[in-house]
Amino acid sequence: MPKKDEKIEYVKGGKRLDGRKVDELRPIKMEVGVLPRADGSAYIEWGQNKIIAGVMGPREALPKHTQNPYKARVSYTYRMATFSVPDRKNPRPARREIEISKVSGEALERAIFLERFPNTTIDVFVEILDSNAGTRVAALVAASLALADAGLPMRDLVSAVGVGKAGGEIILDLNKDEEDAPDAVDIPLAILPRTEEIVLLQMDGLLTKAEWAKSLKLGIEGCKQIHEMQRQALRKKFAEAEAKR
Amino acid sequence: MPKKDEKIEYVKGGKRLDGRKVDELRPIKMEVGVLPRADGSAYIEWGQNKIIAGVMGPREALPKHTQNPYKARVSYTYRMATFSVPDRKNPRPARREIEISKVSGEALERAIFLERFPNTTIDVFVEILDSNAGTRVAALVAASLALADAGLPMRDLVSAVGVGKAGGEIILDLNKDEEDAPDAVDIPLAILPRTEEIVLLQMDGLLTKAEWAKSLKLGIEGCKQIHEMQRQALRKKFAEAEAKR
Amino acid sequence: MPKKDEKIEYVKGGKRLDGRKVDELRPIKMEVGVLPRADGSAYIEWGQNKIIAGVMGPREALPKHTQNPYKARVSYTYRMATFSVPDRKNPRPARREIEISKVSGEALERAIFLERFPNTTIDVFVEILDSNAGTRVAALVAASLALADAGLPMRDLVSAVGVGKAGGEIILDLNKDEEDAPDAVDIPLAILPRTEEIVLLQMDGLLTKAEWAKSLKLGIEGCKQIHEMQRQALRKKFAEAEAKR
Amino acid sequence: MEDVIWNLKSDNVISLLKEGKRVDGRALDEYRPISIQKGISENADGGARAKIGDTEVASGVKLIPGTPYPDNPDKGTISTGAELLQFANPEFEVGPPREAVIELARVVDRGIRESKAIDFKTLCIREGELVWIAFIDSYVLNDDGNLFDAMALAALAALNQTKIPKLEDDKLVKHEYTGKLKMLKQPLLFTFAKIAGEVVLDPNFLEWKAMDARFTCSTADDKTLCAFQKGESGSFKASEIDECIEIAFKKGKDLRKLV
Amino acid sequence: MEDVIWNLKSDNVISLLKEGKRVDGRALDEYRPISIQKGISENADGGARAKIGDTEVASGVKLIPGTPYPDNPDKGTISTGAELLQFANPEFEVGPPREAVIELARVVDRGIRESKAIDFKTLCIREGELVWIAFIDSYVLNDDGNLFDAMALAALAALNQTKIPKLEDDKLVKHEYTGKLKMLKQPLLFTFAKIAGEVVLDPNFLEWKAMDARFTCSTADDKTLCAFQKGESGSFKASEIDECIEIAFKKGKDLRKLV
Amino acid sequence: MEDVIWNLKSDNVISLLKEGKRVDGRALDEYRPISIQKGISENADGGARAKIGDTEVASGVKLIPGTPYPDNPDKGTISTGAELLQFANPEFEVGPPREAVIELARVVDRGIRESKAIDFKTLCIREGELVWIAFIDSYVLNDDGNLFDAMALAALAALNQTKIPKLEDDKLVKHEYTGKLKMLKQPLLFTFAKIAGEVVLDPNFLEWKAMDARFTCSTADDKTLCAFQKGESGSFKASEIDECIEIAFKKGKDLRKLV
Repeated sequence: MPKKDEKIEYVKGGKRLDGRKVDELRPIKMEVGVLPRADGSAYIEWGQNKIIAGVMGPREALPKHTQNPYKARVSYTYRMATFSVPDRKNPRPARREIEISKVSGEALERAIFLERFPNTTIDVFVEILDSNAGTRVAALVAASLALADAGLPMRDLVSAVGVGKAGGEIILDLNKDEEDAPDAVDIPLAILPRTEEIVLLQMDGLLTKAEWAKSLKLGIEGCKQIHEMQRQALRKKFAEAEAKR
Repeated sequence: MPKKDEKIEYVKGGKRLDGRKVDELRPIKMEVGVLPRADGSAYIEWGQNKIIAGVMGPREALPKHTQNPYKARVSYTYRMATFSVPDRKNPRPARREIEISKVSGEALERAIFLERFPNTTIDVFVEILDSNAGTRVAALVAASLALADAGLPMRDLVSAVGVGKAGGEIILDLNKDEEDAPDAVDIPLAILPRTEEIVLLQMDGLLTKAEWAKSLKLGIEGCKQIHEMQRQALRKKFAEAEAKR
Repeated sequence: MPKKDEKIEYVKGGKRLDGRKVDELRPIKMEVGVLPRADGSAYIEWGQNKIIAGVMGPREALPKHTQNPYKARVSYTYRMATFSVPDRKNPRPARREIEISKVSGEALERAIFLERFPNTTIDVFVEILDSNAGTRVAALVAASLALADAGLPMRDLVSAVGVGKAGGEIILDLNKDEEDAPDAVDIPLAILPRTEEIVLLQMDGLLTKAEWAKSLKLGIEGCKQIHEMQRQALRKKFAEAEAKR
Repeated sequence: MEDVIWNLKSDNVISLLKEGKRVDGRALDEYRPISIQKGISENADGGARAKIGDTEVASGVKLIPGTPYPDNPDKGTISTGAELLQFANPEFEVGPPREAVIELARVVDRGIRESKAIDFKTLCIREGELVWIAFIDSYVLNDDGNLFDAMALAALAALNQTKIPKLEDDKLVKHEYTGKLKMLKQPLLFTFAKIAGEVVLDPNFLEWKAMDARFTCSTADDKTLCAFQKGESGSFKASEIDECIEIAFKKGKDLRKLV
Repeated sequence: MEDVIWNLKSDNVISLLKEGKRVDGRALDEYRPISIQKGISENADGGARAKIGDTEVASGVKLIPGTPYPDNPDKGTISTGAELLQFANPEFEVGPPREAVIELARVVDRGIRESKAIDFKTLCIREGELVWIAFIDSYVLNDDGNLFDAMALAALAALNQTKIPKLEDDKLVKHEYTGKLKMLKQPLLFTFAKIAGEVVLDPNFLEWKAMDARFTCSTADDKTLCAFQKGESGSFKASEIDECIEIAFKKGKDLRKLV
Repeated sequence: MEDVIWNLKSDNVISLLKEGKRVDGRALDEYRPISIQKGISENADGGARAKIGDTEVASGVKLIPGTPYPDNPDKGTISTGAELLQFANPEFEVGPPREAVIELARVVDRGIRESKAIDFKTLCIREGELVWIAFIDSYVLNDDGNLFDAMALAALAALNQTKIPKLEDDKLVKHEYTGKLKMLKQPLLFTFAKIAGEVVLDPNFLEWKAMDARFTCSTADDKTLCAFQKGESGSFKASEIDECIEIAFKKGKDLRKLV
């Protein structure tokens, strides 16, 4: 890990510290249908990140007063295993995890035809087993696959990626070293790829309007790459299921 | 702040350390109707104390098993802002706040015609923004105004004051320096002024029967001064409301 | 207390450190019917251990969703007073207390004709006032008496004892010094004496199969001694009750 | 349903009181029988069980070394806990109301603290660094009304026989003691219930359920008051408070002989 | 029942917006009246109340000495708390949803932290040993929508008048100060609601209930963005986000004069 | 309703067992297929996933420097946590029963601790001052019955590949290690269910729901017992316990080859 005050060139000769190009994703592996007891599930490895997602529902929302007679609600829980970070994480949910759970669940709601399942809850749970920057977007990608695996009718998949700035450069899919840059800006972004609607957007750090414009463009392209991988993972799953018949 | 062991004359030539007479209140300002969304509200400045009170209800008591078919229940919550005390207050409710909430709510119950609102709850909430001795009685005075502002039918207002001993003298409305006297006794007192019924009474410190008799007399006189100020504050509010019609 | 690393002979000339024989219980006193407001109760002194047990129920299980339409459930709570141990115990229930409560409640369930009381709960609560090894079995013995005192129809009493190893010897009813032996093994055991069914069995420490066989035999004999004392305590209570008529 | 039964029982308490009688036949200013049992736990530094009628409380004291408050570097302190065990009052199926137990603990605490029964300076081990904290924890075993006075009695009896543990290198040496905790006063609580206009001492459970208002008066000795607590939704007249104080002083003489 | 009423009210918000009008007559990019009151607590090191229309928040700052994080031995830090008082929104009978309050506090925190408005190195007392932690605690007094911007305003106003307490032997000397907290930037939040396809600035309570999606944009000064937060189950087009950013910069110039 | 379905399923489990058959065709003393995957997290000091049939648990170990207990100044220690993730058993809509998870963690803990698999003295960094605490945290990913044995397997596999982090000035140097954690024993759990009088090894989910009593036996090696735990409301005969112990020793030989 570079010291925060050191002068580092985060992009040199078109290459980043880990050898990637500015618009290049880390290696990604997706697998659909990994948990027998959940209604839908997926596993993702994205760089060092390792995440498992499960979906239960739609099922009756309880207690009763949480039921919405017009549509299903999505309850999203993002949790980090104690051993998934360099320092041991306290097992109690941190405020960071609670906020991420809230905005991620809201992002998924746009993708699902919730009005078809009044008074129900769709429970999405993601557990981070290993982490190195960008877990919330990777978790959202896995969760979206798990929803599709559960057979829920969806407007579109949710595709997500991190984008931002390090050492003055706008780059795709920052890793931990890049996130630790003194001028680092991190922008988690999630869209519905078909319409390019933005369903999750956060940002941390100092950014000009021009830098934002560049980041958004790069982010949307990244989401589309992710979307293609998601489709392949689902095709693979359904092909296997078909073969088993 | 005087050292606890120092010899201090708390009353000298008829004057207290802050210049008040033994039976003199600190400067007090009351305002009724300060919170648009509450059913009733009031703000009080009493010396350095700054307190805001809001009332919600009567409304259905929930969960159901807390309902009393014979009368409304009063739920009183006394809370201190973290920045309202010299040392930062832990945001979690302290045992002191819970006890004060209990006895203050019970004091208010006597003043309200609760039997007219079976199965309901009347929620009273007071937040201390700044403090310097005597917050529980100041809060009760503000809460009583907020109840009247909410239009609840009342037997009487609740008027309250602190009284007690410092440096051997029985004095009205102790401030923090006086409460820190080595022999200090603090007696929060609340009455219904019309009947002089005692609805709140606590005491801390060593006191003889004669001292208690003197304290009670002084306290009841203090409550009556407070009562007059409460009536003025309410008149002002209703005059303004009338003018707006 | 002997140092853990010291070489100690835990049994010497057939006698243990406190003078007992290997198969000898500490002094035990049982009293039935000690709490006027509980439905059944008992007090036990077992060596230094002092424990009070109370039973409430069968009564409607609440909240409703905890009701079992086929039988009563037993809710067992084992708690230690803060002053019952050498270091002050934190008043919050420890994980140890929660586990003991679970297995002890399960042990009692076998003894009661639960199917006669559908949808109800039988609440058993034991408080440890003083302790010195073997509190969970002593508590279970007291709880069993309290159940009988409450007049619950029972298959049998639950009788319990600790057995185990110290200094290479298999001994009955270990005290704290013996439990602190470097090679100590502690085996809490509870049976229904009539059928010798095992309803509680735990073990901690290294033990061979032969040692286990010896321990079990000694333990069952111990339980039967306890059972006789339980019967006497109940007879005494019922004789007194009869006399009062 | 249960409410209905309690209302009937309360009606009975009230109609008897109108004739000057209590449900259990006591005079209005009479305590139920009181007994105290000492030495309830060898692991406690002091302990006792107190009974007032069928109301029973067990109290234990543990002295633990700790750091003093910055503004009182030469003083130890006390910490007073209360718990109502589930079997003490089967009415509370999901536990007693938390605020009531907190009030109970705090009133007992103030009785001890404000009476200056313990000179907190004698609990100082090393100024600014190490002091004794006396944890006084009380468990209600059976609740037949008036937990306040019973808990104060049990706590005082426990304190009266509390020993000060031995320290070696600032760590407790188990089961060794250097002396006794010195008690300068014998503070007690006296609790009164106002029921349909009548004021009675030491309300039992039926009276407790029927009362409109409660007043507790703590005395440090035979002529000094040290704490008051008025509770519940009724009110007291000034003259009633004065009568309660008189009775508290009178009864205090008898009770102090017991602890 | 209540749902039905809210649906009717939301229908009204929407049908007016379709005609380009807001329920309270404002332009789509117009704030409600804003006012700030300073000095709300002498016990706070800094404090203020901010109102946006009827939405009102009180914020106070306390500087407390603490140990630095091992990886930032020469830096102090901030801790941002938020609470929605019960009377602020009587709808929440059993308290507001915890996640919503956590999100609120964290978005306000990021606005301050990420703007680098405070140079955390100036909060260092002794490297590796003692630093200032600025506790910024905000209480919502009245919730008429858009708590985000009102809390950011109150917090910034409180920080702008925060004094640094005096220390003696690493302990706080009460009511004495050595200087003022230095603010390098004036970070603010600007929150937009998307309702039936229209985007409005500073949604009031009716608009808040009717909105499909929410976007908050924090600016550090007149040309630098420092935090975004999109919320709720609706979505934004990229062009809508850009318009929000434009408006945020424009409005920032006026608001910064107030605090 | 759900109860009814489970009762029907349990009836099926029982009627098959009466004919000596299990619902999934296994012999009474047969394990489901077992597999172990190592290296599940680079941020963990050791980690593994274990599957028994469809039951799957992920365990990770973190070594953290801490202060030793006063009565064991030269010994480190372990802390064992367990969590049942929501998707592992959708039956538990509002989370699994807390006591069951605590029992699970404590039985796994005792298996490791009481077997003396780890010499806690080797976890001492500086006597009386600094020792290693090994946090072993396990997450149930899928619950198809018999979490005890699966969690013990995952935890042991994780410990077997745990590395000891490097310290500099008593602080962890990230991602650098000085050696491996030394395991002296290979403790495992063997869990049996008693169903309608029959005892089966490694109950699957259907059997778990149908069982009257449970017995878990932990062996430290091929001839030493190190922990027992009897659970649920049924009972065991002494002879049944002895048979379980025999089977545990027999199966242990195979399982120890896997981890």
